[in-house]
Amino acid sequence: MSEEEATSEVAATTKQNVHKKIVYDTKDLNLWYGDTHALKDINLSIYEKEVTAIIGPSGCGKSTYLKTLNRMVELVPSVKTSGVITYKDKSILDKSFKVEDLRTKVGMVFQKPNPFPKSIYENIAYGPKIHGIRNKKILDEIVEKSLRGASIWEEVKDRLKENAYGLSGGQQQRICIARCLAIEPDVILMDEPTSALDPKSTLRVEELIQELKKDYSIVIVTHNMQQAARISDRTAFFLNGEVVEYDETDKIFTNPSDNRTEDYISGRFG
Amino acid sequence: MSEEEATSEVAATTKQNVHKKIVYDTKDLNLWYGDTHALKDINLSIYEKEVTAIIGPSGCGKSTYLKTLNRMVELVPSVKTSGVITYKDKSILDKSFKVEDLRTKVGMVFQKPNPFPKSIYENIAYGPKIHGIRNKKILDEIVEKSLRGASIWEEVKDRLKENAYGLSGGQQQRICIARCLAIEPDVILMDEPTSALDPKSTLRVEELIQELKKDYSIVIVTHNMQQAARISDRTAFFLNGEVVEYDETDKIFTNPSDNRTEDYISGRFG
Amino acid sequence: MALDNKIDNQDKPSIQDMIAKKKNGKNLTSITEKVIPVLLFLIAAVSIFTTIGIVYTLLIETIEFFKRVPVMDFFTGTALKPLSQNPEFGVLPLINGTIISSIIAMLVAGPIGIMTAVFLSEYASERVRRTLKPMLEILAGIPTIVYGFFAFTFVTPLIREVFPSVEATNILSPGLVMGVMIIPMIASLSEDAMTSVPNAMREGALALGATKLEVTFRVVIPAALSGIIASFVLGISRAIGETMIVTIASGSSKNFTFDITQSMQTMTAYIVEVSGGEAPAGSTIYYSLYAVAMTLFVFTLLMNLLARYVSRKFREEY
Amino acid sequence: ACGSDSEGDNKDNNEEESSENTGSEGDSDSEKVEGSVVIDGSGTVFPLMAKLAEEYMGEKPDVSVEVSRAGTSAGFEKFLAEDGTDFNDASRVIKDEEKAKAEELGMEIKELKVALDGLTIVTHPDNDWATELTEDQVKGIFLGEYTNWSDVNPEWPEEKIQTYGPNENHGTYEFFYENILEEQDLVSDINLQQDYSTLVTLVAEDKNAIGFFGFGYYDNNKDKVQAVGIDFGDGAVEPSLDTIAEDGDYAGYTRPVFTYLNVDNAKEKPQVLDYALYIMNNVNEFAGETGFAPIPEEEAKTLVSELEALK
Amino acid sequence: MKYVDTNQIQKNMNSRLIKNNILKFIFFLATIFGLIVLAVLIIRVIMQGANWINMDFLTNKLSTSPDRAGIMGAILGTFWLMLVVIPVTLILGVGTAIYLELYAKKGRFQGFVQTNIANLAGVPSIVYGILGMTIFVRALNFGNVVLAGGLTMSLLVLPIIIVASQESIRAVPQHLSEASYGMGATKWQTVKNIILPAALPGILTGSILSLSRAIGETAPLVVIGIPALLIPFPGGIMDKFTVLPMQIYYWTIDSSLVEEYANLAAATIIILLVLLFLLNATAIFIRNKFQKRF
Ligand SMILES: Nc1ncnc2c1ncn2[C@@H]1O[C@H](COP(=O)(O)OP(=O)(O)OP(=O)(O)O)[C@@H](O)[C@H]1O
Ligand SMILES: Nc1ncnc2c1ncn2[C@@H]1O[C@H](COP(=O)(O)OP(=O)(O)OP(=O)(O)O)[C@@H](O)[C@H]1O
Ligand SMILES: [Mg+2]
Ligand SMILES: [Mg+2]
Ligand SMILES: O=P([O-])([O-])[O-]
Repeated sequence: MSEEEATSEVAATTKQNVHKKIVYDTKDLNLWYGDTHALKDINLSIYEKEVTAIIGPSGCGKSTYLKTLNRMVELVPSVKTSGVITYKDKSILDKSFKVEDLRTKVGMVFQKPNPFPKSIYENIAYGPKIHGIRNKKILDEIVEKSLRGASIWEEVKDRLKENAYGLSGGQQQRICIARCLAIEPDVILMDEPTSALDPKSTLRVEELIQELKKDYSIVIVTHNMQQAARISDRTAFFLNGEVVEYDETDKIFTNPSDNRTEDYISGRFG
Repeated sequence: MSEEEATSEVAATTKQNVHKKIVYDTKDLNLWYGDTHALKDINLSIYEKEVTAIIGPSGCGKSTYLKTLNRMVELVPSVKTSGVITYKDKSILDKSFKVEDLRTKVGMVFQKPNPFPKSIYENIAYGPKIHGIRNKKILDEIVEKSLRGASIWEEVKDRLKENAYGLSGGQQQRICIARCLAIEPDVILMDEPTSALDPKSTLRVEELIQELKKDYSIVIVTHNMQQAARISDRTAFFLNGEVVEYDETDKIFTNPSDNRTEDYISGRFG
Repeated sequence: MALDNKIDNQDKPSIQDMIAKKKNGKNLTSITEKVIPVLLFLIAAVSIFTTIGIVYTLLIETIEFFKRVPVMDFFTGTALKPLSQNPEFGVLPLINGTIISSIIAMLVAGPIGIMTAVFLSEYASERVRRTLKPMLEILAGIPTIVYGFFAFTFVTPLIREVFPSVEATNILSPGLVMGVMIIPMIASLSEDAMTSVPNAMREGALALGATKLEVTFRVVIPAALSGIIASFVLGISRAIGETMIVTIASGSSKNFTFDITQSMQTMTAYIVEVSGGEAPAGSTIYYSLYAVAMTLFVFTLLMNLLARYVSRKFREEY
Repeated sequence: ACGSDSEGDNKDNNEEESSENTGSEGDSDSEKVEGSVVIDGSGTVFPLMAKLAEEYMGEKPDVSVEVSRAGTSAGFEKFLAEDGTDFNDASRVIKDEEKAKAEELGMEIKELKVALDGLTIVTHPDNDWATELTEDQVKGIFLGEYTNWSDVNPEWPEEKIQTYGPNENHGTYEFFYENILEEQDLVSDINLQQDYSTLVTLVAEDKNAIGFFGFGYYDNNKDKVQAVGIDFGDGAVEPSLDTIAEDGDYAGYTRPVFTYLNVDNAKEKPQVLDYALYIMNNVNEFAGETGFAPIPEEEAKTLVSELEALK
Repeated sequence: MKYVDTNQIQKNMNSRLIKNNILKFIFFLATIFGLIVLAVLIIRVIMQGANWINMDFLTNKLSTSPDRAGIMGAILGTFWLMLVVIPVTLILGVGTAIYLELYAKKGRFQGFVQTNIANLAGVPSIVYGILGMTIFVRALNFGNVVLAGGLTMSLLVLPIIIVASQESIRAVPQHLSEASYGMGATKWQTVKNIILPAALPGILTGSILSLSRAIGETAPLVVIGIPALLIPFPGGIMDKFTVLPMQIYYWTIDSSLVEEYANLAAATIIILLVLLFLLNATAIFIRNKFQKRF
């Protein structure tokens, strides 16, 4: 069975998708780093207020795809793309599309926590401030709300003026999530957000993601199969720059259509 | 069963050791890097014209022990040792013992091929030259003999004047072995000599080691269990700076006395 | 093994035997081994001797100077008339000239240097950076005498074309040219500081919808601040010590004034003037050379130590 | 070598022969002169000395003559020292203290008068008012009695006078201070410079400038600065090669310039004496082109013969 | 409860982007400002001096008359000066670097020397001039000869050479020296046969760059005292001398005496810049050619 059939089958058979709205729609996306063909004919739809997990062995293009969704991939000078990605019906790969606009709507959390070397407060207020919100009171409220949203308010509320680098890795990662929330994005992209964290912090972040799902659409790249199974609604399996299979998480983990997916999930390679 | 018992048992039960001469005898060796206790009460005898393999998980002290045998470990300024190592009945850890003499008798091959940035010829002639051999004819002979000894003569005989860095990794490593042979040492110490090589080059080096065993005593550190099983006569298993078990290779791989050894060999940790 | 036999067959000694034989005559090697470190130690000590030499010569003669001229008169005096019948040795005109020329230089080099650093590290593509940077470094390699010539024969006349009231020798022109000379230093040190800010930091900000400008001013520059400050301090130190440009283009008037259109003398230019007149050993003016040099030395030393301190102390942990 | 016998009877035709004289000296002289001659001192005399040195070395390539210009006073300090310089150029006569210093050192020195210089008062070329000044006005200006030009003469601009001059290292300064200002202190805001060339530039660039230095520096820069005619009582006199000559009309501001010879060095080092002779034999030839008036021939001849006597 | 007003953000976005672009352009202008000045300087100097460069100018002796003056004396002076500076700085600089990197115990003394060298690198050149005048010219009584100037210059560039040599020694991979020690080589044998040859390109590059510094320096020589008129060519290290930058200096300040001197200064600047350019090109060539061979 070819992948195409598998994908179309998915679309046809899953009932609950019918009422879900599509946030991101990717059509025939190809991406090259210089001569390296990193993404090949990607077709993928991301649904609103779901957690979409992207899994696959190292180097298969997970991060690249994620970074294409907010065009951060363009920071690499040699990148070339073809195909179309629409975000809420706007084609975002067009040169004329303002990346800053896109990134205001789409937050991103990175593998290694990367707070700014500033106070916790300034970290959270950074986004609103650059977007022109100067009112101290509003900022205060945004900071509190975002920190609460990232369930770290209780831990840091008495030390908002301290440098964010004084926090533990897990706390720093939640600060980064809070920083995202502060500009109230629609989508949050997460690239292995827990891979640098210890198991306890990982659990807290996973719980948080479950919480956030109520208000945000989330795309998460993960190496950890269990994590994908635990928290995501839908899973895409990437291999060598291609989407091998994309389906509901339950389906992927219990009854994958492609045997490469099965091999990968059962740990036979990767 | 304690390790001491295990070790003494070994000495008692292995018959063919009786006629083998001991080259290196290590008694109660302890070594510290500053405050790190890297080697703990090592007791070990290396036998003549045998291949002795040292295995163990990363950081267990394999390289440290090997480098103690030719006192290269002293290049780290903070190193302190206690205990005794005798090489051919001379106590080599004494400050009064000349390391240069020791190293003239004991060659070393490193993990990463490290030829000098000179011609192939100069690489091989380096050892004899620094030891005062200047006669061009003798040097020529030594170079040929050593390159033949490292079974790389045929590949490089027409390009002796070229820089050794033009060779492939596997060739470079054999150049390094030939460089060792050029001063006809008694013992050759090898620290994961094949870990930077591709499988084919690895095979060639393994064959070479089997050849060399006829004339030299060889101590080899390796991460590759199969390799240890294939080429060594005797294997020491290190763990956390201690010798857990030391015995004939067959015995270690088929019927280890210590269950940590078994766990390690069967891949349960490390 | 074949090879072993080959040599043995021909009744040749083994290599180890040859080595052992050579070893007997190898005392030389062990002597070399002992002598070399001592020799190298002595050589390394030259840098210390140089420092001691500088401090010692300056100190001894400076003390002699202060036996003749009270310390207070020197450091608070606004009149410098070293050659006059009633000589006065106030160093303030020189310090004033030095500071003013350094300020002018830094007003040029500071902003332009840091803007250059921002452009190179944040905006320029790799290729543009690789072409522009070495070209800027040429600027740093031009001898100061050439800058002096340029200031005197080109910049000053140009300034006077626009502002005729500016004197033919003035502190403005050498200050500006000195600034140009210091640009590459500040640009390259600041750029180093900025490029060492991890990319993760930039990505974090860009992902929030920040423009490059906002990333630069709100993330990169604050994070690289210690390095940037250190580059400024080193730039000032360089300006304070610069000699030929001011000597040529600012004349030797010892005015105590803040009017940058006038001629002023810096500490360095004073040293050139006095030693160009070959002040005879033993005269007060001769000793004043050392007192001024000492002041200059202390100034720049403090600046250099400050730069090291700043870049070490305030390095952000990221 | 040629000198000692010929000097006595050659007095009349010395002038014509002087150059040949030295020329033939090089050829006929069996003992070749070589070595170095070190000259420092007056910046005023420097152009003349540099010219002489250059010409001399053209004839005697084995001798190295180096000329510096620290200024008369600074030069004397280097001259009056153990291992001091061989010559010191001076734009004023040696002072008593300096003579005493020489005696103390047991050093014999000889004064060689080389030329006449007119101390020239210069202004900016656009200065069309102060083209003539009386001695008293000059004094008043440099003593600071006048602040603005209009203080000197009400018809002149009401702008501040900017005064310039060489610094105290220079004989010119001291000549000005002693002989023209009669040892009264100069106006305190005068701009004093070490280098004459800087001084020329400064005056050339400042409309309200008035400065002083040797005639030579004016002569070379006539397009940049203008000389002020000085009224010594019989109407204004401009300095020129004629007026600054012996007994010229500019005599009030004219001064002899010298070079002082270390006689001990001259006795020890043939090249020093040889050069001294060269100077006195040829100086008048080059005086004019470097902006000096020649000294009377007799004086030169006397000095030559005195030098010959040192051989 | 939304705090973030999407419309407001939209409105701000444009002005932020415009600001970004304007400043990017300003930063670019700042970057090329230095280059423009450089271009003006070079063009200006060439226009003024190029006509004066000919064989006579290069080979003649110094003269007070502009059309006869040549700079051979200054070229030779620069040459002799380098003949002192090169061996002294190479021996002292590389020796110190070897000691600090390979022999000195990492401790107080090493740290102290290192700080000291960093500070010496920041001492103004004119202070070295005073040191040279006091010690070499006067105390040791060399006079203002090549040797005194050369030693002064050597001290001046020493810290630069030390630091450059240290860096290139540090860049020699440890595994090379380990291989040598493993053969029974002594420390000095290893240093001499393995480390120094591998570090040589870096050391050479650093040395050439600091030599060009010494060639262009003027201030210390002014303090040491170089005669304004010195015609004979220097023939040894105990001879008096002048160098290209000094000649530029004198001709520049004397340009108000004889106007053409300014042109001579410009011509000399061209020669000096060409010389420095060649040196730097050599350094870059060596760096590119021999970089990273192991
Ligand atoms: N900046 C870059 N320049 C060139 N090639 C790149 C770059 N980044 C990634 N690649 C290549 O693109 C391919 C996909 O990389 P990507 O980082 O997307 O993989 P990944 O699935 O995220 O892997 P991992 O799980 O290791 O993070 C790889 O072959 C990688 O080598
Ligand atoms: N130069 C050093 N300074 C301080 N500690 C060191 C140094 N080298 C090794 N160690 C420590 O000594 C211990 C043993 O190190 P060693 O290199 O001998 O391990 P190994 O068994 O060779 O490991 P690997 O398989 O990774 O090469 C480790 O804990 C290591 O961290
Ligand atoms: Mg990735
Ligand atoms: Mg190891
Ligand atoms: O340089 P002076 O001639 O004025 O001494």
